[in-house]
Amino acid sequence: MIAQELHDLLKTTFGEAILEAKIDGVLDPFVTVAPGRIAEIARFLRDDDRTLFDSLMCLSGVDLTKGNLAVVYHLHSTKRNHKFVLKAVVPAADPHVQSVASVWKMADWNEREAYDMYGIIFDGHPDLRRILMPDDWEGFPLRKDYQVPEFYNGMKVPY
Amino acid sequence: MSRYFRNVWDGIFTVLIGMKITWSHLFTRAVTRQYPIVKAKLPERARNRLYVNMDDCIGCDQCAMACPVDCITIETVKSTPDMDLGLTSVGTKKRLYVTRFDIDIAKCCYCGLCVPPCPTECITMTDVYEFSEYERQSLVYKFAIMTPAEIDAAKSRLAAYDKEQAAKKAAAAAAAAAAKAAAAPAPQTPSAGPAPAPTPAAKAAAAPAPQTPSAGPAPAPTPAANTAAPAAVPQGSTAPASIPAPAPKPPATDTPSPGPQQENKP
Amino acid sequence: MKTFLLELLKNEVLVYTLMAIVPLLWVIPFALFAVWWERKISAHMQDRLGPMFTGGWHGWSQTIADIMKLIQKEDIIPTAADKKLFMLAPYVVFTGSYAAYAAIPFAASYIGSEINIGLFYIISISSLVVVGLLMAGWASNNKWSLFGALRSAAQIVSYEVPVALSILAVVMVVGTFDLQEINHLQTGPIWNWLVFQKFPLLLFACLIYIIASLAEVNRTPFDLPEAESELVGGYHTEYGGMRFALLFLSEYANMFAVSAIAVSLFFGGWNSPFGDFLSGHWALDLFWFLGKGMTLIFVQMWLRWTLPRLRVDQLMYVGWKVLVPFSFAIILGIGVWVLAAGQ
Amino acid sequence: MEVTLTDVEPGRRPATIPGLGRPLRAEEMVISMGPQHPSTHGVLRLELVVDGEIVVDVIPHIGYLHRCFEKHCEHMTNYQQVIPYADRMDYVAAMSNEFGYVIAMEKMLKIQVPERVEYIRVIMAEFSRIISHLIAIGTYGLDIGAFTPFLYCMRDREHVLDIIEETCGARLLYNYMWIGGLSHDVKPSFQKQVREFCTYFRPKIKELNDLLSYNKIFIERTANVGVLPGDVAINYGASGPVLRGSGVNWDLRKNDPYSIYDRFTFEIPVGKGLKGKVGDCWDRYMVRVHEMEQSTNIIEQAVDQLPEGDVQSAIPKRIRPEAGEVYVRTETPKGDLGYYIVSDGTASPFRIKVRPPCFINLSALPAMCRGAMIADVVAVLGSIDIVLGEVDR
Repeated sequence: MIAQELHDLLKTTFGEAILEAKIDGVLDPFVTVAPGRIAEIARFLRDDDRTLFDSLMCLSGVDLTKGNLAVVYHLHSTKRNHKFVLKAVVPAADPHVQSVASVWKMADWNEREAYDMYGIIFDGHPDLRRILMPDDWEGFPLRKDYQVPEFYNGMKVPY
Repeated sequence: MSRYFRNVWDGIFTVLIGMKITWSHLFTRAVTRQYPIVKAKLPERARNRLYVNMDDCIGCDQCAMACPVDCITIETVKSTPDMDLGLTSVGTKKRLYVTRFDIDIAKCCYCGLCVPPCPTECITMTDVYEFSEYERQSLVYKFAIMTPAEIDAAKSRLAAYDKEQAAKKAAAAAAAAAAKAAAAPAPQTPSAGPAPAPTPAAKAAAAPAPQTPSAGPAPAPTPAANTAAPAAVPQGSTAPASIPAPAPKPPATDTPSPGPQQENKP
Repeated sequence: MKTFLLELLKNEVLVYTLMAIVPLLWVIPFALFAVWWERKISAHMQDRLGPMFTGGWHGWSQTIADIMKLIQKEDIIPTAADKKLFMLAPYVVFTGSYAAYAAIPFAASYIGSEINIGLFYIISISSLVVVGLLMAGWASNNKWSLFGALRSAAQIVSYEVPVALSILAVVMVVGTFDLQEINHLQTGPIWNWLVFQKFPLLLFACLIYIIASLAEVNRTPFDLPEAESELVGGYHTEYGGMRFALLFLSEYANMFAVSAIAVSLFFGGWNSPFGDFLSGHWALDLFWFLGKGMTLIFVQMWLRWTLPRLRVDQLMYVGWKVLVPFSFAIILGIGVWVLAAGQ
Repeated sequence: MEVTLTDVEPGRRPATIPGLGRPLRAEEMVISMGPQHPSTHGVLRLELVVDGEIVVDVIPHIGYLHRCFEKHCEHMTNYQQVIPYADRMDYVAAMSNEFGYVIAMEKMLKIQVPERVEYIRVIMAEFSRIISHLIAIGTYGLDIGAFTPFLYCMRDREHVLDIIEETCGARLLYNYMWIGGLSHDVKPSFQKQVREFCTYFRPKIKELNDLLSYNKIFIERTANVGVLPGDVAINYGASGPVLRGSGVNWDLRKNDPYSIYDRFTFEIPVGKGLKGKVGDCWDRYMVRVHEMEQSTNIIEQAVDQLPEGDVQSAIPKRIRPEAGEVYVRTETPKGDLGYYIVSDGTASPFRIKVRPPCFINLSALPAMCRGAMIADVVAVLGSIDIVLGEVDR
């Protein structure tokens, strides 16, 4: 299935949850969806016989600057052998995205990583803790406005 | 039951096969190299300690910009038109005094990215790999060969020259000239007088400035020399911007292995 | 030797003390040599060279340097450890393995204690090692050590059964527990050795004994108590310096002890393999005995550098479901044979 | 009936274990495996909730080797400088990391690289597959308790490292593949050396099989241990030998060919459950052994077809991609390595996200270990073949 068909399918199924699509003129076509309905869409994409996106290749957080964060889902189907990209854009002030860890187990650690680095809160995640940074680290390091702290637990950070 | 005996037999049999292999290896030649005694010959492209041939360095800062870990620090002072700094071995005219060329080899990641951008091929990776030190500071290699006295002289000359130029320009009072003067980052030293004479200590420290890193790490500059330099040098890195920056040449197909690196071997 | 010394010194306590020290003169140099030897064997099996510098020729004094270092090290006892047990454990372990030497006949003229139940004594006394290992593991107050200690307790207790059963097979043939007597019975050419008697039953008994004894001394493939890739160091994780050296020493002492028993039981003890040729003198006896023992130790090392390690349930499987039934079968076979031969 | 600590010691409320989601039962114990442990392959910490020798749950803690790769990338002054950092992710197969990155950047910049570059890259990537698998297999033997195969593997690995060192001057962290080309052309003796290696290497695989792979004890330790069924593996996003060991025939070199992999004939080994269930540790291990053979085949074919040409003609003078994003994945020895690169049109990267295969394969560890024994955790962990440099980045 090509990106246009996928987009049309999503548009007919989910209507207003599909916010924006960039199909032409980019290397990887993507569709922006409502962050509150991503789990539903993900489950549909995984289970529907036409799409069968059984594998989530990559889940990345991105700081779009201008007060927005994004979660990018690179989907892939090992049975149909096609790819697709979903994006969910959330405001940095209150970043809430639905978790897709129940759809793809792969999302479990990647969502934790996105939470760790960007502070995006994945609603419904079974165990949302920091994963790479220490548990008591302050701030979310990959945000563009992040300031490296002077001290961490009394240790000087920039060596 | 037959599976049980088959398992027991498999267990014994595969153990015997393994024992046969290890037994045969008892009599094969060991591959160990007795390292400190026997040293392997490194290939000619080996990327180890960095070496800078200061005779060829034009202070263009290309290597420092290419470095992903910022381990190279270069400071330069512009030369005045009346001074001839000579040519590099590839025929480029030198226009800058390189007052400081430090490589913190402890930070270096030996990626070799600094080598290809060099227009005069003066920075190279050598095959010297044993250079541990007791002091972390000794791993900061100082390649600049100018003595503090020479640096001060160069600075004062430049200051005098700038003053002269400024005076000329002021005399002409042309708007265009003024704009030009603003563009050139002339050192804004308030006291353009002769710089203080270097202390004997600084002289002694700077005298054995190493031509080659193998001669031991350069002694750390004495505080006198150290404080004198930043006070007078405005912004080392802004200087190269005013000279015509050499276009980055395409990377060489082979790491150049010039003669000097042979001398580096301890 | 005992009578000779008694005549010389006229003091029984002194004589027994001297007799007890004699094996130590062998055990300590042996442990030092065996560690070096193991390194060299493993290195050459792995296409390496092993220690090459210390002492000059092939690093012969590497282990001496190591032991010097271990002796000089600070005696560290973890704060949370049970101090008394922690300090005592290595000595208990060493006592257990060293006590077995009392009944091992090194030569026709030397045996520490000429008791007629020597084999029985060795089987019982070597169980004392388990107590020491449990003490070490428990007192370290470290979960990994505890795992190692429990594993070793389970392992040694289980593998004593096949060891005892295979020894029993020998005892059924020779009819005595006295090791010196068993050695005397094997005098003569190589086919007089017990391993070739009642062929092939005692050969299998010998195999079972060697396999089970590997487990008793915690060697690969049964080195679970100190499995370094799982349990870090097992029961000796927390030990360092002199105490660690003692644990290490007793491990090698144990290795030789089980090999010595195997030599006495199956391979003719101090007898020369050529019948009367090259035998008769105590030095030759000693040479043959130690030589055979070292050969068996080489086999242990060879196995160690060849094989992976079993899992704990598989270890129990091998012990209880393979070795024990087989040794029962051997005992049955020997019983039938003896009965049929009408002896 | 569940007995919690509250029942045993009144007045002491049991703490819920983070990651486990419940307090410990009375018969359970938490044992910390790592960060300093011989067989966690680096600074990985596993909290094992054990009931005797039985592992009830595994809680991995990572991040001890976090080196802020993604943050560093955003601070680079140009895209070329990312490569030395990418090398340091999966440091036992650094060429593969570079390969994925340069392919992604070339896709973004729309550069067509010369044929010779493609061939040399493929040879190097397959070499890195061999050296990575040699480490994986050797250390796996070490985890199981066999020391000797490890040193045989290291010995064979040296031969590859020597060839690579001759070519690019470094043994571990190469910085060899550049955007649009290579840092050096290969030496004239390269083809001969590679062929010699291939003839040397094949018998060594057989010896390894005799010594380790088909050893009964090894089979007992690995077969039927840590079984990961194929559909679960896909759901976990597992890739590489972990996925193929579960019987899923999925290899990007065949299924989504990049570079010039479609020009070579080779097979994709998959786990067949010869010694136990499909997807057990032995299958994963054996997939690696067979992959080394296949890589040797690819290298031989590539060396035979190696065209002449310049390896640096396509290197751009200045790397400044248009604003946009690209996601490229390649098949590294550990699995699918993905690079998600976002550019804002400047010379420094806006965002580089790596999809680290080890990180994702490791997340399936608890599922594989529940109900196994402590020794099995070591076996499963070794069969996943993680490199902490990549897990933590």
